[in-house]
Amino acid sequence: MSRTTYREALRQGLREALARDPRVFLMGEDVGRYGGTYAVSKGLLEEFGEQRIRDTPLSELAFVAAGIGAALGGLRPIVEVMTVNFSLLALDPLMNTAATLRHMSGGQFSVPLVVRMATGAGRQLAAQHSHSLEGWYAHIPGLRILAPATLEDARGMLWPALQDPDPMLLFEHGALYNLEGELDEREVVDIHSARVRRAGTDLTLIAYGGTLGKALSAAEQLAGEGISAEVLDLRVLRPLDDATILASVRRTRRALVVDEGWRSGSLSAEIIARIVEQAFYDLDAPPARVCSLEVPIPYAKHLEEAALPQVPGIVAAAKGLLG
Amino acid sequence: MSRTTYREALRQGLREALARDPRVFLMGEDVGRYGGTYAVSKGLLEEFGEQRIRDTPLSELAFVAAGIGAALGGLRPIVEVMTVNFSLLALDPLMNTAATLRHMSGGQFSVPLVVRMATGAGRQLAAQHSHSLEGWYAHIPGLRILAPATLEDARGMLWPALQDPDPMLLFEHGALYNLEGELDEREVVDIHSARVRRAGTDLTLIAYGGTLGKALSAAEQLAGEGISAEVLDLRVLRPLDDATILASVRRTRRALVVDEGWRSGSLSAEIIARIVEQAFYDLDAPPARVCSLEVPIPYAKHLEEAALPQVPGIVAAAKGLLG
Amino acid sequence: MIAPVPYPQDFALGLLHDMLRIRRLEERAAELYGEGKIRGFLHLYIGEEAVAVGALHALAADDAVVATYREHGHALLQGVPMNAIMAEMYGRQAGCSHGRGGSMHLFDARTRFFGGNAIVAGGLPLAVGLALAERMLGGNRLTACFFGEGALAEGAAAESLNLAALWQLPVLFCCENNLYAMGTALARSQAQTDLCAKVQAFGVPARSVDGMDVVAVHEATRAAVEQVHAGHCPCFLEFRTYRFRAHSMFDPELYRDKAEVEEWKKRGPIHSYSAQLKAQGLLDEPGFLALEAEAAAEVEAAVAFAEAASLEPVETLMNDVYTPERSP
Amino acid sequence: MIAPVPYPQDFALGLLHDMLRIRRLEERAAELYGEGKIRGFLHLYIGEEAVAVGALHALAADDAVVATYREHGHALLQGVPMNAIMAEMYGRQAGCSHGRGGSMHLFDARTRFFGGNAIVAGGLPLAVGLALAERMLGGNRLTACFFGEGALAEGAAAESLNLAALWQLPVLFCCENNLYAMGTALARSQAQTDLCAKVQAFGVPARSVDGMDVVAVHEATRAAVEQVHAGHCPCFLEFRTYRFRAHSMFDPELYRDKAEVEEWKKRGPIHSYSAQLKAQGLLDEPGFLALEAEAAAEVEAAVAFAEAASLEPVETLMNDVYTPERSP
Ligand SMILES: Cc1ncc(C[n+]2csc(CCOP(=O)(O)OP(=O)(O)O)c2C)c(N)n1
Ligand SMILES: Cc1ncc(C[n+]2csc(CCOP(=O)(O)OP(=O)(O)O)c2C)c(N)n1
Ligand SMILES: [Mg+2]
Ligand SMILES: [Mg+2]
Repeated sequence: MSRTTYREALRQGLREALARDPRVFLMGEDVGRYGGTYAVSKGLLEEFGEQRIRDTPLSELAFVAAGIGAALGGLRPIVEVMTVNFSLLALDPLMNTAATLRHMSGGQFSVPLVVRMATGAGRQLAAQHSHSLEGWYAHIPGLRILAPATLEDARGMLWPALQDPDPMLLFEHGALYNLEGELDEREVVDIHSARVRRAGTDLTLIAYGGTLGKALSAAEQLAGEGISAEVLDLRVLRPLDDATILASVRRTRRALVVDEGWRSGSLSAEIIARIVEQAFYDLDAPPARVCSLEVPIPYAKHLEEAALPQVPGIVAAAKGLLG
Repeated sequence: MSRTTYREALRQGLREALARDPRVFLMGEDVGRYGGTYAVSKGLLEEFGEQRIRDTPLSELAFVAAGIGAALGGLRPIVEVMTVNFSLLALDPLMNTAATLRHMSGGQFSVPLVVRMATGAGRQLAAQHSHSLEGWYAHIPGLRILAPATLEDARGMLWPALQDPDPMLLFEHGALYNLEGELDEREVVDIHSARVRRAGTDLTLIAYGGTLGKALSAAEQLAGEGISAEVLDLRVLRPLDDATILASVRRTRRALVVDEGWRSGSLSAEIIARIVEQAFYDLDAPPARVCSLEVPIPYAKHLEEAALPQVPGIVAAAKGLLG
Repeated sequence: MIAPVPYPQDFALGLLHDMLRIRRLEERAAELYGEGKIRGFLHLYIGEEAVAVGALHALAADDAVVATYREHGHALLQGVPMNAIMAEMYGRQAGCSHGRGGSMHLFDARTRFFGGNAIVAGGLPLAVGLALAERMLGGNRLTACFFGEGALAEGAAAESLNLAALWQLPVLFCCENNLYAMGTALARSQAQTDLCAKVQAFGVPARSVDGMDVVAVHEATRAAVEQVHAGHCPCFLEFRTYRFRAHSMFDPELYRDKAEVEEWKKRGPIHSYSAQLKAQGLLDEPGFLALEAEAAAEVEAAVAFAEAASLEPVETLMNDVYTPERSP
Repeated sequence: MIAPVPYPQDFALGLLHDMLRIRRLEERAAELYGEGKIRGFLHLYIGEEAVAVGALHALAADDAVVATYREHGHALLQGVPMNAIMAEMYGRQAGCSHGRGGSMHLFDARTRFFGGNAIVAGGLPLAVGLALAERMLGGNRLTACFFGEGALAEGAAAESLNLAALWQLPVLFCCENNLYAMGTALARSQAQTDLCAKVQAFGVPARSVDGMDVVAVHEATRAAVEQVHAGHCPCFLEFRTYRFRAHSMFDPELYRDKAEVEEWKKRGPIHSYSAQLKAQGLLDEPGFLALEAEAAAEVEAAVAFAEAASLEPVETLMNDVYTPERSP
């Protein structure tokens, strides 16, 4: 165990991957000389040199697509798209090439690419810098989507992601970079399963990434009121770990999804649909969700807070499910 | 009533709008000299001239964003993105500007823009030309999403869309262009409501765009087996017309969504979630869905057919709901 | 050696005063950021004031302006009241975007200030569209679009330059080449560092200007405006400038030498222009201090205004995602 | 007047034969499309054969190739068996993409043929990445990327040219300028119609070549390949060519004159090259007919192969969305 932050855990994961496999390199805007917009890659340029810590021009489409090409050419690229907001510029190569190439080539070409990006709101960055689109990306077959919410996952998801032959999007929640805690170095991190982060019996709170902490706080508060909430961390948004989700919901018979995505068409809808499809008759109440309001995230603090899932809202929704 | 095709009905809608409002113009790749990739705009260049039927370079991002600018500047642009597959190149201006501008400017700027695009599979165009992303776009607050499935809507949705001050995406299903039938010129077309296209009592088939015809065929077949299926045409994918959807489902107590989007995270999930949230205790069975398989759409005919929702699958799922 | 300032005293001092207004506004904003009154991202224009001031004084009042996240100066010069700008950074209802936009998203319909865009290069195609509308509607107003040199690596910029040239649209592309895009120096991001050469190859007339010299900026922009009007074409100006501060409030500035910054500061636009005015006898020290005091007073009034301004009620949060229907 | 073909007879006839193979393959494909055996989009290269043939014969066997949806010729010349190409267009399991790709998505890992890309300009940044990998892994193979002149209006192209020049990557950009992007003539889509001038401004050496002359194409490509290797830089070639057929099988060709097409057909690459060979005594009519017959026979064999080939079982549909896990 060692005291560290989410940011440092991410950096540790990067450093380990770069040290372990010479085919691994990191490229993106300002990953090198600037030290990473969120300081995740700080120091890596000095340690690994400019071939492997590669600053790119402002050209999201081209450097993401070049990452695909580099993966085809035998490297193991980690492409940093500064934030998910700018990844919209690279959606064509992500969906039309990375996600399709293996299938449309009849299985000839895999794309072992990892794309990292910051996601989420909560820092008053306003409408163009606050999207939570990881659940939306989870719609795309051919991609795998990861959302580390803990220090262990921040450090440990990268290496298995690089071992996987298929394209992987790794979403780091911007509000978590300063999260501090004890990192358990022995924890074995997989990139397939959801995890129960707190056991409970009365309902299941399903969260991931930026909402896990809020769900855990809500569970704590509910416990104070005699309600035992289980908290599930999805970790992997595509493919979803149905088995773990359903096992929990079948046990608690009630589910509340906490999702920072805009409500309509968010991942929460998919999870509710799956629960209903597979466990309708085990439910004591309709599954519910707490999501972001359907509004471009505003700058003003009080408005931003009102737009995002918050602990009181989760607590209230949980009680609503039970009462 | 007059005999026509979906393509011609679309063209009629365009012609009427261009004739009625001098601020309206059409721009996009090959809308002019070529006559439109799918011949929708054929003849309009000759009729309205090259200022108003404007061929663009291959620059999806810029001409969609220029459409936004032109709307701000006082015009009523209709931008044709040849197919939804290429609209991925324009996602940044669509989500980061068109959808956000009004809210983030504190209500100062509306974006009266209509973006038309062909969507869907079924013509052996393979992985990069077969996306059905209209349901995915419906996640984005600030946009309105239309999916005409009938001749009346093909002709009639454009004008109210142009009257609306907010950005509107209009998805034309590629497999419908040759659809032939009688166009009822008196039908009043709104862009707010879902419509019951066939009344029924045993279950509700919820469809839109390219899946409406399949749902109607399935209903026909089910009728032959003594099952009365109501068929709902969503028409507007954002905002969804909850009232009409729920009224039907509350009546039939069973719902099956037929959605050409990839299953996970498709619009079908959102509809199921809403039904469950609002009518859980009125249901006699868990809502179900028939979607596209989660695979990049393959070229070979038998594989493509297997990947898409088809009538037998709808019929079987409907019976599953009842049995 | 230095050519004399070719303007009447009023106008000449007005340029200085406007540079001071931007400078003071932003220095105060930086302080307020430290105090937690302003949040989110805050990008300062300090060092680059001659560009916005010289350029915007060459535009007509009803020309449209499209800017970036580093746009306090452009908003101010386009006529957005300082009170509304400060209130916006405070997230207040009286802000020019009702507190919904913040520093990166200043908007003002009245003065045709179209933002405030936090997507690098996002403004260029928007400006093309505004100019297209103007052309098609038979108007004569141009659209000025400001962006950094880093933006020229984006595909959006290339597509926009081509469209503007192809359709011969009245766009004035104003590139603020401050040598860095965050921490990435121009030579590390673009193989072609001669930006005018790059842009000319798209068919857009281009000229490079000393962006630290407000007179040079103003003269070049006036000429470019004329060219846009007379030639019915777009025009591109590269303003060579430098930002004295960090990219944003989070930037540790690891990527450049303090010495380089100091070297550029010697050429500070306010400093050198006021020296020029003094040498010419158009300004004396008391006059300078009076202008400074006036700017400072305006800023303090704006702070007071923002402090007193109320918050947008939370109930209005969902307003304006869509345009409210007009009552019939 | 015409310079003599500077090659030994074998090689000289090989070029002709390869052009004939592409021509026959595609003429037959068009027929099969009419019969409904081939479906989806089918883009013919007829008229442009000198480009793929001349260029690909200048590459090393292990150089990588990235192409477009108009790529039958490139696939064939890179060494993809005609049988596998035809079977792919038939949607059969024996197709080079197991019938999943069709005409627009020919792929072949063995010959480093990276497709077959139906997104205009989508291949350019992919090629940049392949070249980056090659450079970083210390290899010496180059990546040739084919695309049309229309693609140069895409932001993706601009970004890719810049990246390749900035990082000095071994990419050979091969622009097939056939004057039209679907129905849009170059001058209606790009303000700068001198493509080499545009590209050079990005810092990429560029040269324009008569794409109807297989010898000119071959020589220019050889020189460019040398430049890429020696100069450790990308290179751009503009091949001026023309497509004799419609853009795709749906194109009514409203946008160009029949007369223009006829004019270009007079310069047909097979026609003029075989005349040249005959004038030089390297070919006689029986020899020409024999080559034609050989190509026709290869095509007929491919058709027979495709007709006999089986369909991919529907049960495998979901395979290869993800890579199957290796058994340990
Ligand atoms: C599309 C996009 N990519 C990345 C960013 C993050 N970012 C904000 S400003 C900036 C640097 C832009 O540099 P430049 O265009 O030179 O303008 P400057 O900030 O120097 O004025 C970057 C990378 C962004 N906002 N948008
Ligand atoms: C991004 C994108 N936009 C539009 C299309 C539709 N489209 C296919 S080919 C083509 C024309 C391309 O012209 P050019 O690059 O000159 O190549 P050519 O077909 O002439 O060989 C268009 C517009 C597409 N496939 N991809
Ligand atoms: Mg800069
Ligand atoms: Mg072409």
